[in-house]
Amino acid sequence: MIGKVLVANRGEVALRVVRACRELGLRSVAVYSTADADSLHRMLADEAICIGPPPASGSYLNIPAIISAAELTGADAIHPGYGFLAENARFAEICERVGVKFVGPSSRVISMMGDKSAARRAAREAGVPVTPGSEGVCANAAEAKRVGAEVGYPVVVKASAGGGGKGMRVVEDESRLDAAFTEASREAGAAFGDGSVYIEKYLEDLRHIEVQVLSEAGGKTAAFPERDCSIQRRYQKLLEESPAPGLPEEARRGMMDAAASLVDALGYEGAGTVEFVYSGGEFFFIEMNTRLQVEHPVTEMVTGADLVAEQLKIASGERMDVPSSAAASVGGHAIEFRINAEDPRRNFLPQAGPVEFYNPPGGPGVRVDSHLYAGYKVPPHYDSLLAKLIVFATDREAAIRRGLRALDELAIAGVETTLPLHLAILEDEDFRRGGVSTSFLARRELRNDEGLLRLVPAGASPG
Amino acid sequence: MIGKVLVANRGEVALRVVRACRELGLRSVAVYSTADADSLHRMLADEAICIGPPPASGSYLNIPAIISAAELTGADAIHPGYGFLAENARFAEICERVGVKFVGPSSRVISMMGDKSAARRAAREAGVPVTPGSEGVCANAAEAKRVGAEVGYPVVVKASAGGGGKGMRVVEDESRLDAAFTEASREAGAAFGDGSVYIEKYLEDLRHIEVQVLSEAGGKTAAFPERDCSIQRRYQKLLEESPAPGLPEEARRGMMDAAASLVDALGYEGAGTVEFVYSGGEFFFIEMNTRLQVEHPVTEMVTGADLVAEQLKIASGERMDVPSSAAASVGGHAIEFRINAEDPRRNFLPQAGPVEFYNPPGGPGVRVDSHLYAGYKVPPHYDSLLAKLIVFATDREAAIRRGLRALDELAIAGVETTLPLHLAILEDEDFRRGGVSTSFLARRELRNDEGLLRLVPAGASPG
Amino acid sequence: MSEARDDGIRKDPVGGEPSGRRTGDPLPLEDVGRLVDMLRDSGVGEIRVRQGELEISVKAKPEAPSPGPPPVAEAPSNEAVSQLEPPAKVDGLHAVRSPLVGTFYRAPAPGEEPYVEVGDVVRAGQPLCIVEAMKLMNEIPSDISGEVVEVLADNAGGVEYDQPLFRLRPEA
Amino acid sequence: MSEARDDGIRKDPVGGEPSGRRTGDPLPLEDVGRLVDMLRDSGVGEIRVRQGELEISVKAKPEAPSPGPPPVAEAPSNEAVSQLEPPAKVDGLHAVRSPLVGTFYRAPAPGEEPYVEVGDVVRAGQPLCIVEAMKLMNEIPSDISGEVVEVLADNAGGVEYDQPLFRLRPEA
Repeated sequence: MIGKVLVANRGEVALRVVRACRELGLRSVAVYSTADADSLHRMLADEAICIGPPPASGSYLNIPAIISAAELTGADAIHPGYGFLAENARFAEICERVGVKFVGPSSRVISMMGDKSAARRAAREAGVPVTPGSEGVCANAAEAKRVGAEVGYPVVVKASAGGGGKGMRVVEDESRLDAAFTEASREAGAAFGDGSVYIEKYLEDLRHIEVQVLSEAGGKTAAFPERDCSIQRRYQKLLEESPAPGLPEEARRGMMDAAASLVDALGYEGAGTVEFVYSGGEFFFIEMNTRLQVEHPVTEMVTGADLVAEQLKIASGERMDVPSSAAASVGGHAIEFRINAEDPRRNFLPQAGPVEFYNPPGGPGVRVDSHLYAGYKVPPHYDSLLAKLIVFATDREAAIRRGLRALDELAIAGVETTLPLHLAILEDEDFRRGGVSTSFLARRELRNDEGLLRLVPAGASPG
Repeated sequence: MIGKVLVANRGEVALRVVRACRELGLRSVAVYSTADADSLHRMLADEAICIGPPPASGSYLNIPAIISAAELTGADAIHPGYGFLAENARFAEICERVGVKFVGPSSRVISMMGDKSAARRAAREAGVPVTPGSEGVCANAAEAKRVGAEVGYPVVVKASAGGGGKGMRVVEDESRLDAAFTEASREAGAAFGDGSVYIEKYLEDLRHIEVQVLSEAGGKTAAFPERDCSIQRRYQKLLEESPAPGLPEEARRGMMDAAASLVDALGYEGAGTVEFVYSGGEFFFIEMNTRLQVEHPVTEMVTGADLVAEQLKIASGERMDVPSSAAASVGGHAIEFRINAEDPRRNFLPQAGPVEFYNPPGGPGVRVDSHLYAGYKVPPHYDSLLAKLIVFATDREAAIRRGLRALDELAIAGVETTLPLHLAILEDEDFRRGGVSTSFLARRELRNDEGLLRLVPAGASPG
Repeated sequence: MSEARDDGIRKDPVGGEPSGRRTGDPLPLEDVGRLVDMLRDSGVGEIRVRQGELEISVKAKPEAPSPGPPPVAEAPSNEAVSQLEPPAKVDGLHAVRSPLVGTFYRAPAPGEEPYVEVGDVVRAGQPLCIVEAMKLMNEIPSDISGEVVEVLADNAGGVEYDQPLFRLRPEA
Repeated sequence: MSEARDDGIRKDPVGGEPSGRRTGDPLPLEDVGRLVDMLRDSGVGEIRVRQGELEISVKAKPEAPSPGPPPVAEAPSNEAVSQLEPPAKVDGLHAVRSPLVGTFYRAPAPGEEPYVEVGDVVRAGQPLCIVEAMKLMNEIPSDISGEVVEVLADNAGGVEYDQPLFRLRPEA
């Protein structure tokens, strides 16, 4: 049983956790940097404690400060949200050692899934298909070549400690493997302090499809209907939906079963996401995120589950309130739009400063998760996510229409946002047909069209 | 087929209709008074036209102005919302005559249901139980006495043209009937220009339970699971929920079937609500509202239906998208809180003026229908409804906890609202047990308790 | 819309019988009462109804000129029917605004001369135009005396409530 | 919390072995490196670690006094752990603020004398108190020279980052 939860995060996800705590009757403690003194998560939590200066290294990534805040306030659990310390095995381990419940899996599991080659091995051992490639880390370019010859080109060299595209190289043929191996390894070493790389077959025209799981660690496991997160810009997800348009039922069941098998094999506790690539009717494991994800509301909208409440129940040693294995969809369709403080007209330049006017959309089938309010100042120190708009309707076409309506209502003045990009995506014919690949945005350019943005094929002549 | 809809209303309901139009691909026309020049319904509609000065008589009740606006903008349908002209048979008739589709039933049905004694007769003829009482209007006190003797005292004298408690008198025994009859008749004559009254048995400890219907006028009819609207202050609903706590399944089916029978018998078109009193396991028809209701989102949340979209589809001659007879509940519980610009600490004094800060709640299971924004000026001319907060969760207890959470997040600075009253209601033990009668609020007093409001038994000594 | 002047709708607001009245008929006092109500509720200056030999005209009491135009809010960025509203006073000019929503006519009837032209000097209370709403021809009087400088609305076009119709240079 | 000074956690942030070090062991340069990082990231003035015979102390470079306190936002109406923050300067007084969240101790160790008392005159850089976080004792130096006028935090109580701990009258 836990009674008081420290939320080791900021922004909309901190609010999300504070809301779940309040609804479960748990007390919540917000931590905040001096840049976030006026933030809603501070104002809406039961208690709040300032933990450091604006740079995240001194506040939201400052483990001693967060542990101290938990001790001072008597919090018996810490919810890490996403980002910051959410997948930091050392933080989870320290929580374990000071006797504060870390809301998430064990440090051992976080550590294993954080090592991408170890995660591939674990998936393979659990009978989950993984992209053809090396068994684990490739010791040298010669070993990489052997694997390349085996799986066929193109291949991709990836950092084992990696993520976000760093330490990653696509290799078209063997002649370029030596150089790519060296570069990727050096980049990985610089970025993650670990130069280990591994090789995978490079799949083209793939879709990013992921399965949300919840597990009681040895008890019940639930895998939820999938989310399609193929709309990405530079490996950053922008728009997510559930269910994945046009996905055959067999593939859906396959991914849900695979995710559940992996989770059971790991002795996983809490919420997590098993990510797959889906290409040509086949799916392959790519990695597992051992935390809540930004796009979790999409799953909540189509299944009625409250994933954060379930995380807290599991952490508290209670039984979760979702049907064992595969929660049933309520038969609708949900889409999430990430409204980031980035200017899509100026190469996604990050924005900061006061939000002079804010009108979140309302009405049926609309959910807004945001820490914005009129007068809020967007600090320049953190992630650019300002708001998540999630729409739900009976089918995908209705959800798109509702999305257009809600995006049209949403007004944020003072900073530029990705809102017009979402409108452009919803107007795109390929998107409306559904089932586009992760190269959707890369293959298009943004064109200004009388104040609105339009997507046009990359390299097209000005319209 | 309709293509452009004039919304003959303001505030949150005008927004509701504008949203539905946009999602259906219909163009919308807002009409507004000069007091509403800065209103969201004006800003979010496709077109907007100023129809008159602030007093409703010159603008939102100004039939020539609204019809002219429809003609000028080429609107081929008018949605009346609720209030104002929504149950004005003459307005519906004028729409019929100028060839603009009135979104609602025929003027004949509006007229019949507007005459309470005629409505009772229609219900009885459709086999719907009505409260024991006179067959129709009572010609004189002698006839009233005959009915009183038949059904037993107490009885209530009601205005046939009435509503909102005007021209209504509860009579404890026959000796007081003469005076009450005369007073009620005079009051009704003054208020409605029609002194006709009728007699009903007065039921105590009753609950107000109503059934939402949708009908294609001769085609399919759907009756939805009931709403419990027993939390009222002076006959004004304040909080509504669905399903009704503790209602036996038999009573639910009975009311739904009765509502469907009446609607079929009337040849009803569009959305409407059949209102019942429920007392001692029995239910009786009281009246029918021939329009959309303020509390319609409660039904939308538990069934997934979009009632306004269905209204527009029916008006357009399309088939509605809900299962015939009794749409199934998705098995959750929804509660609506009406946030009115009234000060519960000063006898519900109406409030007007600028809203300096506004923070609508967000997160899972929360819907807000409101025309508020930070900086909006609440005009003194109209209804006090500022926002409807609707929460949805898997069961009533979870919905109440979510309601407490969301009400706590909702911030409106500048005008006092009924928000603290809702918090007090949710903390009330009887309310939490569920199934309270319409006298719930009348039997309680509001007590200030360190800035918060509490409900205490009426006449209790100061705590 | 003006070609449909004698359809069924026209009589509804005035409640009269459809066909020709004669001199000996009782006076339609109920109709007059309704017109009086409508005039009061709508804030217009005058309502005139002609039907066969019947003609009813109801005019508002001349009021003291209002101290200023009602406040005009910033126009939001939607496609309103009306043009952007110019400020009420520019260079000392005065705007005469429409007291109702309807169709703007510069002349009493098709083919007739406009009530006023640019350059005309008008007296307060003198009719400037008609705004038709639901087949009722509402004569709009000038609320000041002065010279007509500009006609702001298009003949036979729609006008909103409170929309400026004319610009006048007030009498010195 | 201070009684748990030698549990397992204490060594984690410095990465040392659990048991007694001796003079002949190689210098724990990695630990020192981590403390340097910690000092820099946390903004504290000094970190001292004692473990058996090992003692590491890391101090920040003396800085020019900061031009002013960081802006303090209006306190929202929630139950914060801290007291309402008094303005940084009242009557020309200067507030020394906590550079980290932790537990405030006025003395170097239980039973010892407080670092300073009201009325003491201190030099810039002189330790005023300890703020303990995760079993690390962080000495907080005064950032100005002056007289201690008030102690604002309770001994052995929690303090937030940036919370005022002392009020000093700056040296003239």
